[in-house]
Amino acid sequence: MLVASKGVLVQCDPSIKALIIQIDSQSPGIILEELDDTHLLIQQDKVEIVKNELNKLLSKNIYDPFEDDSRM
Amino acid sequence: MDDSDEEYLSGITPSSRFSSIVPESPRSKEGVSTRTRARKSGTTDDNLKGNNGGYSWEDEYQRSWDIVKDDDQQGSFESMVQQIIENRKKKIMKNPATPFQRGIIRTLVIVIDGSNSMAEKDLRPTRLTLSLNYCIDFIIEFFDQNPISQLGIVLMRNGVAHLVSEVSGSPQYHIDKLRQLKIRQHNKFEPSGDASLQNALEMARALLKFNFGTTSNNTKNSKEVLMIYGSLFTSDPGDIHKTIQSLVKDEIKVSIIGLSAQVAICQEIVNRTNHEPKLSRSKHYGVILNESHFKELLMDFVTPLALTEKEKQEEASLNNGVPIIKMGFPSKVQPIVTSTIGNTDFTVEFPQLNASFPTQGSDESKDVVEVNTNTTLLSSTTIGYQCPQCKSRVTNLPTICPVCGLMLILSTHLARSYHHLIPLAPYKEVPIAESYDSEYCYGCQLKFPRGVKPGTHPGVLESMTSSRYRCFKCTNDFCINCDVFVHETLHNCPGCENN
Amino acid sequence: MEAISDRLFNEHTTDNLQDDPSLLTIILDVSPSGWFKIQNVISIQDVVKSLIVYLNSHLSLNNSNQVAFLITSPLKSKFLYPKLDNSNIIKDSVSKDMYRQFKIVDDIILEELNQFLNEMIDKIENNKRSTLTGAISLGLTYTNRMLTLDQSILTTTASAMTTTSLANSNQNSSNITSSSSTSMKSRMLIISANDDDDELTYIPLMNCIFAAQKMKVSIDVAKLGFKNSSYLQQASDATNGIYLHIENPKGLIQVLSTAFFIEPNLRPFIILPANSNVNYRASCFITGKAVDIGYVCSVCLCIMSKLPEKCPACNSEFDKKIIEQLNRVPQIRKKRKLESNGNGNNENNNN
Amino acid sequence: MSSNLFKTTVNEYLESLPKTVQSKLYEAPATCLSIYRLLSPMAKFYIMSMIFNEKPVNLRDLNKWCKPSSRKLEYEALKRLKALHLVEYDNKGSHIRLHSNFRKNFRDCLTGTQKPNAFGSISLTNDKHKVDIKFLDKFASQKWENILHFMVGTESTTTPSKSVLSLLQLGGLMENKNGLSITNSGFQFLLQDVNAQIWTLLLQYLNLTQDLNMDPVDVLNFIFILGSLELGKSYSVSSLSETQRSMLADLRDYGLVYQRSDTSGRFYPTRLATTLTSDSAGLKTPSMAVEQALGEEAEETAQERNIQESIIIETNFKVYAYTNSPLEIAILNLFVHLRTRFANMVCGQITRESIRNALYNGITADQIIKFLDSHAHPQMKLLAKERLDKKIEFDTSNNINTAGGAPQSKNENVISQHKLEIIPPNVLDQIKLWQLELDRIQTFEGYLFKDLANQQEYDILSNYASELGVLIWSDKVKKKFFVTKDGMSQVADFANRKLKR
Repeated sequence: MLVASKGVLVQCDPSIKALIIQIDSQSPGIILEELDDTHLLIQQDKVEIVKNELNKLLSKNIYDPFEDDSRM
Repeated sequence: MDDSDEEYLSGITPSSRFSSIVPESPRSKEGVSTRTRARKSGTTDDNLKGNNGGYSWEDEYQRSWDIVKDDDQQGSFESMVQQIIENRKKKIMKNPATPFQRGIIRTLVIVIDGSNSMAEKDLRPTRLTLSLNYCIDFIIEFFDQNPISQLGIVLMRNGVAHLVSEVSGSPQYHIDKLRQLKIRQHNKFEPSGDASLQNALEMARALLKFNFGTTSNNTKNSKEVLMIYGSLFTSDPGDIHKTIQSLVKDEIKVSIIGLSAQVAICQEIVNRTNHEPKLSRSKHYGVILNESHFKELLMDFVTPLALTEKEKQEEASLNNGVPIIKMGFPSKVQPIVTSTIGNTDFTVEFPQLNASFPTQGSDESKDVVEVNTNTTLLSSTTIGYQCPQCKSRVTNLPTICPVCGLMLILSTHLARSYHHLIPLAPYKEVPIAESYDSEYCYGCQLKFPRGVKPGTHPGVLESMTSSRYRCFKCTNDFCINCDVFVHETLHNCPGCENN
Repeated sequence: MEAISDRLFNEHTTDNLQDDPSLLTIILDVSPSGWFKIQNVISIQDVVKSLIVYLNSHLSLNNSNQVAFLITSPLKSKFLYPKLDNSNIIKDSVSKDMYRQFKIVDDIILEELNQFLNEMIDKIENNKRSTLTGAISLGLTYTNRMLTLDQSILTTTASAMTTTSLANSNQNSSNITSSSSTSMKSRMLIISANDDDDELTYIPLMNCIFAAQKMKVSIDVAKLGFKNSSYLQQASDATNGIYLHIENPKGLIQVLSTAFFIEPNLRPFIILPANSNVNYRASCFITGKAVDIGYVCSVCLCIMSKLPEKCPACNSEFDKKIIEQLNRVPQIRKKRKLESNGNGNNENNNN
Repeated sequence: MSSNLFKTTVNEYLESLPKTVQSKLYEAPATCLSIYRLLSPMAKFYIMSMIFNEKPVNLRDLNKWCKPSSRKLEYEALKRLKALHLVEYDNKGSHIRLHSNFRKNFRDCLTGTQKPNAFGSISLTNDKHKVDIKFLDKFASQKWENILHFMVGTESTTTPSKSVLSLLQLGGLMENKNGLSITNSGFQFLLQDVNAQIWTLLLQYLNLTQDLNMDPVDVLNFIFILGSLELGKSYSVSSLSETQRSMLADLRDYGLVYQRSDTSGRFYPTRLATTLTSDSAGLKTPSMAVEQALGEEAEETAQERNIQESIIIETNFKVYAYTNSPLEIAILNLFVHLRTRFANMVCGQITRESIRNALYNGITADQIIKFLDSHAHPQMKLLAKERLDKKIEFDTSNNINTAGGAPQSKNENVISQHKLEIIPPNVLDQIKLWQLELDRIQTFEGYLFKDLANQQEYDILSNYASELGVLIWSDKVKKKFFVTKDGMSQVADFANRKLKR
């Protein structure tokens, strides 16, 4: 029987997908379905949470070459 | 290789690598006698000399933008640029106005070097990639100018010759093959091994003999080989001079573009097959200076070769005249009919015969380039053409009707070369004057600049050129842009057409 | 390796269609003979009325849309719009009742057309060939200027700076489009009632077709009158244009505003009215008649309907053997009959 | 890009109007013309094909025009037309026809048979105090800039009129804490091009008119008429309605029209007004070509433009701006990390953080790039131009055939390659990269279809969805696909119809 389930499709590269899975493992109930390497289906109301978490994770390892420079 | 640099251009001097395979013959003895440097610079290398009397490579390198001297920058810089642009456009147009007699049905085999030397990166990204790219451009251009000619491609690799594409008249087929080759140039068909001139030429000869022409024993059409050669030597299984002999016998003309340095055997092949004096530097053999020169040399082969004097005489003496071909001009039919019955659209597809890419019996050489069997050509938008003689349908033109053997061609194909037949006379620049008769360009209605008194406004564009170019047949004035457009693209004078 | 020099971002990644301005060139063939034949059906006046509305609708599509209007007759071809010296007309055409952009164009065209027709009545001679190719050539040179040259000026010379800033001499956040990639598109519409195909000059027409092909200008053809014109059919077919033979031109405006209203940027998305059967006939160099099986000189590729001794274009003599071969009439029927009887004739045929 | 932006906002506004208001709008030919111009090419084509057709058109006939691959365009065009109530469906939904008012008026507009003065009436008498285009341009820019300067709080700007102030507040561009101050969306506003800015304000103005008991139809009509007027001509006030007359004063405050005094019987539209409905101002419009033919005076105006083009960007992301205008500095501060300030210049650095901040504030990379492009120092432009000239020169000498014989596909490339690159390409790319970095994930709301019975079912449904352009993701093997929220109902309907059989 045909089923249409509501959700938000997330398109991202595999590395980001791995991060989202990590986020999901810490606070479960975000991911509804893993579709393929670059697509995920997630809960509609969790999108913002994912984005925020992702930003936190990503900015942990950013090197800013101008940082030292600007202190002069 | 142990010769000094200056010597590499001398026509016949055998390089040490070649001496092993060039047998002693009267010719090469002559070559020895020309070895003295004094003699050489007196004869062959005169045209290499630059303005200062020295060799051109001793001159300071002139960049195109260095020519602009911005001594007084305000305003005149722009007019200078303008003038340079105009000059360039004038240079572009060098269409000969006298009708040439050309052997227009050409059969050409392109031989591409795929040996080790083609992996060199002196041409970006590599010699082979660039050659393939240029070849694709060349093929488009070639069929544009030579609509009913045919072409085949051979690759020299690992000492043998591979067939890339059969001799055929469909540009798309060749381009597809070259693209496939390009895609696989890093895994399966990376440049490797040595090049063999003999093998390649023999294969080209076989292709030309087998595929030649549509009417039998017709000797007046041109058979050509165009070779892009990056190596400096050849490793052949037999005597290459025998191959040259048979090429001459079969009246196959070979042209070579060298990518690294001039090679004696190439010069010899070219001179012998084109019936040129033994020591002369022929225009059929060019060694590239840079990428743009490469392209220039390649594109020179697009225009049909003019018949040599000797051939013209032969023709006159033989008195059997030129062949004439019977051709059909098919009408286009749309085999798809969409009809609406009730609520659903039906698409009716009529069965059709696909007579494209005739391979003329020979197998596709699958080891070199794989054939894409999944022909997307046959999508629902396929159009067909109907042979006017037997009403059978084909999908690709030009081709030979598979049923009645009539050569089928679109009239637009033939007409592509008509501007060679009736070249348009060049326009002449109107001399600078104080006032002119014409105020607007006849073609594009552009307003011409007004005339100025000579000498009164130095540095202004108006005092350098009148910007008017006149057709002497209809005495209408055109602007430079229309002049270029009319001669390069349109090949019609709008003024003359209106009378 | 090759991709290394490519820019990371391309401006036009979106595949949705753009609303680029376009140039419409209309060529109206007023050759008297053709219009005379269909005088009971429609007159030039009626067609021009429709065309004017058609022009207006083209102008209404986009503020920057352009039109050009050419007229062709056996006498000569001429630009009606743009008119070279139009200052006096513009100054006094202050109109109360019409959008001014339309008004200017319409007024100029009507005035010039009347003038031209009057001129033509005086000077018309018989036996002159159509100058349609001249009109197409003119249209193409004009198109060339609008399409490529104005654009290249925009990028190469300093005038680019001034012309673009003209548009928005507003200072602060000015330069709405200084180097924007808006580009003109162009198409051409030929309206002809001329039934006689052979009046067209073949080679120049072919040259025009190729030029249009290269410039990606579609040539649309609205053919009035009684017969299809195979050359004009070829022209539109080769340039991805639309060819319609309008036998009943009463509702011309409806046809113009649907089938001939497909802008160049819409063409990839719309099913064009089909040219189901195009006759790619060529013109014989000797007789000027259209042929579908002909003989072609292998030196210069000129097409002939009969077999002469010498090529009419390049003057080279033909191979007599081949001429002989071609002149022979196939006798296949006979051969089959004879096969049962004997094989005397059979040998002959096989030679 | 920007033109599309204002088109969509205007379109959205028009769509949101109630049907009665819309049909009243269609009574003015000028409005019909302007609305028509704002539509997508496909929609324009459909309208044109119906305008001279007396009978309703079968929807199926319209469908036939469209290639199956471009169903999406058709779907969008018809959706828009429906939202604007430009087309009406009959009861069965199988036939379609144009809104009768629109059809009549637009047709009149094309054939030139509409009632007089639909496009404003030029005053025929000579003006004693005639003003030229130069003056109008100056007037318009002075007025408009005053507003912008006020927004960033430049000293010594005269406070704009009350109506402007309330408009700015209403639009959320400025807020009244203690004294007016600019908001984030205000900064965004500053980065837009003039046309978009004016439309933003005008749309706010339209909202305001409803409170002032002005007829929005009248107001909109007048705005659209302004867009079709001609620069440098004077128009008489007498033909305007009461509402429109009262608008004149406001429009004067924005610099859209010039009127010598409140009681003057004539007004001049400025360039701000006449370009309202045109998008590609870069190309010569017919009327501009006419101007050029009439005299080269326009060129002088171009010369006179003052030097607010003052920004230099180096390849190492350093920015120098020769300006002391608070407006520019404030804008720069949005996305540049400013370091030092001198009497006549500021310098700063573009950093990841500074760009990210701007992006967080809703400014897009394109806006930043556009701003830098248009404010680049003349020296930078000169350099860019020279580089381009050299490149073209080189390319042409490279390939002699570009003038004519080149194959078609290549011509396009050549044109697109030759573009003026004012900002160093590495900076440009980096800014775009930084924007991309922010959206490493793309999200789409919608529905996942799964557990389809068989391959055929999957094929039918997913093909239908992709034709509509609502299919985002599909997997043939797993037999699942994802459609957008908008397309859900359509696909579900289709599924019900197809699968019930």
